[in-house]
Amino acid sequence: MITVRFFAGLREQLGRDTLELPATDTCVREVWERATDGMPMPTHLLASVNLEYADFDAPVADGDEVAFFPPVTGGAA
Amino acid sequence: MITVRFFAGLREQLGRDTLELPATDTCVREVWERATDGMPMPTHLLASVNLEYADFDAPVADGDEVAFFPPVTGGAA
Amino acid sequence: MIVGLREAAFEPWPLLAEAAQTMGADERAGCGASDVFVGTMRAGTGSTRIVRLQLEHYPGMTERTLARIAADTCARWPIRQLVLVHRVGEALPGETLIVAAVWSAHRDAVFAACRHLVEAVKHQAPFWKREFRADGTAAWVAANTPARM
Amino acid sequence: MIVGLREAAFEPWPLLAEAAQTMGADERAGCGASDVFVGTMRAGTGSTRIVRLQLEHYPGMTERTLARIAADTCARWPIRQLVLVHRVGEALPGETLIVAAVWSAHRDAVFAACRHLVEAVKHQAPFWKREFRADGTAAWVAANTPARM
Repeated sequence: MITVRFFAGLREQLGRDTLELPATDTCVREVWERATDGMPMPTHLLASVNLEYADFDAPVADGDEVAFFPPVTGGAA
Repeated sequence: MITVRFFAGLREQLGRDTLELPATDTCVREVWERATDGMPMPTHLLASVNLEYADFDAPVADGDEVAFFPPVTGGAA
Repeated sequence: MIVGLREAAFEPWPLLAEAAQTMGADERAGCGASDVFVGTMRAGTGSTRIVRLQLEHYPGMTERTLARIAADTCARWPIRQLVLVHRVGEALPGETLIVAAVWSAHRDAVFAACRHLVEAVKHQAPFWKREFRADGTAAWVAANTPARM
Repeated sequence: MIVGLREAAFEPWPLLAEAAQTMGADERAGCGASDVFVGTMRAGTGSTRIVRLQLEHYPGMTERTLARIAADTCARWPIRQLVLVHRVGEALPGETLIVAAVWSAHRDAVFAACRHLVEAVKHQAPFWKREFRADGTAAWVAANTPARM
């Protein structure tokens, strides 16, 4: 299985924070397409694989956790 | 009277921290010459008149306090 | 080194005192300088005054990112002590959101390293702020700077 | 605003907590950022290890210079609270020599203003350091940077 997570505004927009996909050797972009039924990627979308930032071409395999989220806004004013 | 003060290494070198000179309209450079019996000015010597940094050409009058000191070394590493 | 998250309101100054004390006398005597940044929640004014902030994060990735930022900073400057603590959860105006602090021999290093900590957290760590305003509306804060550096 | 001299050893963190608290809730809620610099006495190592520091100053001119540096900083950046405290007299390794801190709305202002405070004190305020070393010798610290900016 591949675990997919969404955060912040994207989580709200999609109405879900996590889902599981059947495992296939794939890439981050394909995970997005399968997890969102082909929704266009938002501008400035960020992604991670196993808690590290990843490009959309990065490989994804069985057991991986892929997350999608908007630009981060922590820290100070 | 004009009050003359010396600080830090300069105070130690001259063996005195303060002296009084008879009042005349003069300038910082002349105060140095009179207060030190014509000793050459050290490189990087600084001066103040009435607690404000002053050039050596700055005027000095009766009642003024003139100070001479080496470069300052406060603050942090 | 004090690196991590706080789920409740906290005061920065006792934390910094603790970091300074736990260094030990020899380490402290080698430090001529420390620089500390404290970021707090601003309320703003008028109808868009912010009454509450929600700080969402990605558990696991957040801690890993903070630890890596701390390690990178110690690799780049000769740091003797470091604090990097970020608030998560619900925060109120005036409360501390981030404390970033470093101790080193000289002032150039601490100013540069502390600034680096603050910028790296802002651009790399997976936190998202949602503002709840006095007029009842709420909005996710938009990033005004590139999301990666 | 807390600006002045300290003739005995002091801890920076309670002083900073006091400065933050005396701002009042409204002022605090307008501040998103503070930057704090703490300079401490370094001991060095070996036979030139420094066991004691004498901090001479020019009473009257020192206070006036610190007050002007603080006022200049508040005129140049939108500062809501400021601390500028310098030690005088005999100091031991690890003791605090200077605390410079500012509170403002944004991080750029506090980093720039705090750095300005530290550099201005170092180059303008009439303090002189004399180091007493482990080998029994003593020397006035030489300025390694221009004495006026």
